[in-house]
Amino acid sequence: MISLIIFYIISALVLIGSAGVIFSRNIVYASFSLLLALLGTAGIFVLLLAEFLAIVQILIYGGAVVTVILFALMLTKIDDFRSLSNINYWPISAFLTLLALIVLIIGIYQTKIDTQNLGLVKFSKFSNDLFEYWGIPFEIASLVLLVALIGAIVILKDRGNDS
Amino acid sequence: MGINLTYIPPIICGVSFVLTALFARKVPLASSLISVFTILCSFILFIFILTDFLSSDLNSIKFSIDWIVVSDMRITWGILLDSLSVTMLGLITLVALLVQIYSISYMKGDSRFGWYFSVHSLFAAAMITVVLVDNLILLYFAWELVGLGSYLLIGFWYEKRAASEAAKKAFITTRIGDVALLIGIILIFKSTGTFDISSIFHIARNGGISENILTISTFLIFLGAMGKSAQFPFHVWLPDAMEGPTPVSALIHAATMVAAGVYLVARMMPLFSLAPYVLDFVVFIGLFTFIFAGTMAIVMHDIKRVLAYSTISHLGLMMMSLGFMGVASAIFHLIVHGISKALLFLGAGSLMHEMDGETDIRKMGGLINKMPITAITFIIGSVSLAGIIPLSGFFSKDEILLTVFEKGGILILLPALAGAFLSSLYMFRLTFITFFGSLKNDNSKVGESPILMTLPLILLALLAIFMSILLLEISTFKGFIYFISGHKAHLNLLLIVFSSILSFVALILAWFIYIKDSKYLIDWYKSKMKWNYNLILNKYYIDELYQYIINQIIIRFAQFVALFDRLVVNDIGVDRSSLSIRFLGLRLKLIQTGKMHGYAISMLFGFLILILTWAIL
Amino acid sequence: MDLIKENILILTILLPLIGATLIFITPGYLDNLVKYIALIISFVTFIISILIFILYDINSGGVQLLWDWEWLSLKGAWPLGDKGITLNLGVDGISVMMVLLTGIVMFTGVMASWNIQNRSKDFFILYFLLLAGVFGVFVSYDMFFFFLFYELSVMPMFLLIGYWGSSSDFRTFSRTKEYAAMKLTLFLVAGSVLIWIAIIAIFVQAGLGSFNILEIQKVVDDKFPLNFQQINFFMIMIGFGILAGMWPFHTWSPDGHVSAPTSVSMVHAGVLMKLGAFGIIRIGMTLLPEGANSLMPLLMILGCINVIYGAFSALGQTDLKYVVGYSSVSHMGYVLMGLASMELLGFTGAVYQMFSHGIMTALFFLAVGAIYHSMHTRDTLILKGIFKKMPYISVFFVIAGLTSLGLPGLSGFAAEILIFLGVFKSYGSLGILFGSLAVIGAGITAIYILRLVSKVFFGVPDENKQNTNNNLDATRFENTAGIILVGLILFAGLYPLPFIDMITSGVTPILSNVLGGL
Amino acid sequence: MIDLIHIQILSAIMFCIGVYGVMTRRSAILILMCIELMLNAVNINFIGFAAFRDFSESQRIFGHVIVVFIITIAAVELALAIAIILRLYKNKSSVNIDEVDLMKW
Repeated sequence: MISLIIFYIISALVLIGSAGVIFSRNIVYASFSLLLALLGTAGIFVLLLAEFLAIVQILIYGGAVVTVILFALMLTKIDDFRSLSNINYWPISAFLTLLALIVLIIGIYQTKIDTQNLGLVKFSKFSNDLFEYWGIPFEIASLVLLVALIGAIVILKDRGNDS
Repeated sequence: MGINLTYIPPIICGVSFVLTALFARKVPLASSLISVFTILCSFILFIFILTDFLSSDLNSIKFSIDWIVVSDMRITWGILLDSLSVTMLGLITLVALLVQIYSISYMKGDSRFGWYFSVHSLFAAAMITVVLVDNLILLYFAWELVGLGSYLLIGFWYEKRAASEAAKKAFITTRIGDVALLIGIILIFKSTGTFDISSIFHIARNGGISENILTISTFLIFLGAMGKSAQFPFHVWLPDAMEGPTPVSALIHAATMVAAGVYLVARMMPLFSLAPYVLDFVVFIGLFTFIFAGTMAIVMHDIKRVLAYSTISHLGLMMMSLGFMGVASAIFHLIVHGISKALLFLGAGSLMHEMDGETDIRKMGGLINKMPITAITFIIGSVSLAGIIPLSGFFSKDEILLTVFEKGGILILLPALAGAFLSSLYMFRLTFITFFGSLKNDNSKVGESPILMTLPLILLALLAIFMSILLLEISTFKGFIYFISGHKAHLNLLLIVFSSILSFVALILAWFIYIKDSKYLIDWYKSKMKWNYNLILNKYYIDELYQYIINQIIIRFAQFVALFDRLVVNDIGVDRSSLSIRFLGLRLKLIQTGKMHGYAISMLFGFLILILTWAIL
Repeated sequence: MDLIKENILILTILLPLIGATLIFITPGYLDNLVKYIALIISFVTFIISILIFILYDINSGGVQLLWDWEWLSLKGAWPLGDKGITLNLGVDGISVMMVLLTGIVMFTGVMASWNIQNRSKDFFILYFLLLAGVFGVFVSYDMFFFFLFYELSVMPMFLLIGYWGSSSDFRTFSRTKEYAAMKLTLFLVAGSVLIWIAIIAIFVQAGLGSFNILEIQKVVDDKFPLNFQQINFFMIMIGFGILAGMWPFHTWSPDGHVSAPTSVSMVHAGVLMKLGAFGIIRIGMTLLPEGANSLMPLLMILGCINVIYGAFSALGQTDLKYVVGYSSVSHMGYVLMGLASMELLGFTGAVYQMFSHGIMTALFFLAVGAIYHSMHTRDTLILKGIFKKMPYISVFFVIAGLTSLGLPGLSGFAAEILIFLGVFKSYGSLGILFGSLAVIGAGITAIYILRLVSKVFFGVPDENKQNTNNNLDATRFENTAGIILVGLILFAGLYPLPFIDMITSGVTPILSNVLGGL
Repeated sequence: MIDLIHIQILSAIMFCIGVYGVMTRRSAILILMCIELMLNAVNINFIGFAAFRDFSESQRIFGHVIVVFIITIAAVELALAIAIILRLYKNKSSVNIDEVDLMKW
């Protein structure tokens, strides 16, 4: 019961954060709302007994991602943010999104699984699997990271007289 | 031993064709000798076959090699030997032999001397096969090859526009008949399941073929025969075919290929006899052609064309006889006519050979002194064809007239007699204009042809005189009519007298007009009946009509189809539809606005539609 | 010997590929070396194709010389089974004939392309790829590879026509080689889309997890309902029909012939169009017998239109290659009619016609190519008296022409007569109508061929209008090729029995399969 | 106790918010943030399923593993996207996504 209350609180935080991202008129506020939503997600992870991933979430999202986004904000002009905020055909978007939400929720209710049987995934098992069974995809993922790194550098590198 | 060697003549002629075609260019003379040698062998074999055939009771022999076998359908090469095929074999080998000997001299110095003889071999092989084969499909096989031989020989001097056009015309015209023939043959196959001639007859006699099919298929077969025998609507190719070398005309367009149509009808007579309407049609076509071609023969100035129309006319006579189921008289006339007409053509060739290829009879005259042998043999031939007693032509024509009289009555006989009168008239006209009268100055240096050419003439002339013996009963031989049809010939004295009188009237008339030069009759005819004269001189404008049909209708239609294919099927059907896709692309690409939000919205929209569709289904 | 016998079928595919590789590693400036390699490889392939003909045992029939290779067989991972995609090779009587035909056309085609100067190396690489595909189609018994090889044989065509072809200007319109190549490729790809759909449908419906035709054939009765068969046979019929030049999807073919270089025309008309009819037999009639049975009247009508329409179109053309191109359309109509007759005679005739027409049209294009090469025009209104200048080539053309008008003694007659008989026997009295139309089509063929021969080959050459400095007759190689083809035409026409036996052994089981669905 | 359906609905709402943001926001950086939101919604869903015992162990581990990969890929995507945005800003001196329509017809 307590966990449910905590869950509702955290969910509210997450949703407020998310809403902040899309409704905020100030981009800095928006990025901090994102931080809130991401940290909330980490909280949900904890509630669902996935501590390791919660830590990862905080480290990568809360730390790296938001930082990077803030850097990006700093490197670009945000004076004309007002004109960048919302566009005039938002009602269509809102309608479609609502429809999608309804569809999703109906779908969720139709495929409902009644369970409250929370359980832990053993970290040792998880790490064993990750490095044995999923070893090759894991390595590939690291390769992708490397490629992305190089790619980002290449994209941002000034190419001589190219302007 | 003769009969068992029947398959040899076509084979050796075929081999001779292959050999001579391969080496014709290098050693032309050798190729001519090979060709003559093989046809000579064939002729000698014919004599053995004939003696054997006469002395044995054998009606037909079977000898089979598979050509195509598909499960239960077999097409086999086999030989059907009866009196009809033996007779035809004799005519073909004899005329071919004489014509080839003649050609050695006639064609001397031609650049394609060797090729000429190889085609002759091909033709001989095909023609012999036509008369010997026991199977309708293979008969068609050889039948077409005969057409090919004729095509190659008519178009022998292909540099001449007229020759190549004539060859094309001959092939296409006969081909139209052949299309009908093939359909007829296959129709018979459809209802009997066999191509074997004797089995077909057996089935037909037992009522195995329905009447409609029988009528249609015999009609179609007769169309094929009409094409090859140049009967009325298909007659146009034969006069044009005179563009070929003259010995070719003697062989192909007098004695053999044009006789194939008559042979075919005679061969299929058991089927025709079950289809009375078709027989009536045969009579009608034969009679009409007999008179129709006779009128044209009277006015032509080209010696070979006169002979060509005469050939058409006589073929009509044979067809008429066949229409009355007078197979024996038709075949007898076929032989006599073949020999006489070959003689006439060779004589004409001899004239042309000495006169640098001149064929216009108005430039000839009085040649009897310059070329006595040619002239005399020619006169014998024409008198025989004109039906003067006692030459063989008289007997054969009379036999047909008798058949006509007996089966068709006086109503048919009268026009037939008119045709016979015409036939005598033009033969005498030709003879008188060419050999009598005054000698033209240009022709003063003309001399007799070489021995190789006159020898066949003499032989043929002798035959033309003495062939009538065949009709008579001599010891065990009961006469030709008996040989073919099993009942004896008989003569009707009244008819003999009457037709003889007619022939003599024609002789006298021609003598008055062309020798005595009493132009009165001709001038009267030419002035009063100018339209008629022009009509006949222009061959009743039938060539023009056909030309018009081909040029204005068939070719136009083909051009229309070609244009339709390009403009409608291709340009509209294919190119336009590809253009419309391109046009659609031009319009549809505007959806690609480059605005990310639009993409995002449409993506979500599409996602929703997919989900909803899935949910509804 | 046994080693060769076991692997002979894969050799037919590998040899052209080896040839392509060998030519690929030969320097391009050694033009003659390239051509001699091509000649030797194609000769060996020709010999192999004859060997297949000899090795096939007619008496036992069926599919022989089987060879297979598991190309992709992932146990378990494959969604519908564990057999996967295998390369199954095998021949029956029909494929033996087609392989023989391909061998002949390939060999003679190399000889006919001796005068290609421009990037001959690339030309022969593509040419061999094309033929590897064609051989592959004829010998594979696996639908996946059937389709793969089919596409392999279509694609090089685009480059061969687009690069080595020739554009032509006519009085009222023009056809560029790019247009022709594009049209050909798009048409054939459109056809292969339909084919691929049908193949996948058959694969899924059979539920064996295998593309093997022989295995699917066993479950045809259980798994394929009539409705399914009709829909898929229709797609197969149209898809392969496009390749066979079926009306109204034929326009790619004359344009393609006109633009293609000589040897490509030979292969194109001689072999490639046969792939269409072969596909209808191998996939359509074998795997969808009931569908075939019910849709055959449609094919008969289309074939009949092909015959008459093609013949009239050919009569209306003024370009030699167009005439020959439309005559191919007309003759493929006979093949379709023969197939549609559902009679042993007609079916056998159709396959024999495929063989006969392949040789004949190769000879046609050989002659036309040589004429174009020395006269620089193909306009029948200008050309005159070629016989005098190019006797050998003219003889080749005339013989091909006589074959196409169905002259007895040449291969065309033997094939056409069987088709006529089959068509006449089928469909009761309607068969008489169709058969008569077919015979009349042969008559029209005679008209256009003879008109052409008389106009173009006979007469005296017109010195003013055509380039006379260059009056080359056939080269040594063209002569050899022509003589081989003429010899085959004569042999196939005079003594068709061995070929007919071969075809009958292949055709009988397929036909009884189709008729069994009645 | 927490029910699976709670997690799912939270995830769905969060995802839809992200979608709405992507569709309405003009700034490239904000769109990027919204994409991060959507990815997180997905992560929550995965972890949610992995947290309940009704599924086999390997399936649950798979849920965790996939989240690890998603986070990795999110990082990759972010790095590249930020690089592209900065390059865009250098060229156009704006991060307005509407001004970037070079890929239209």
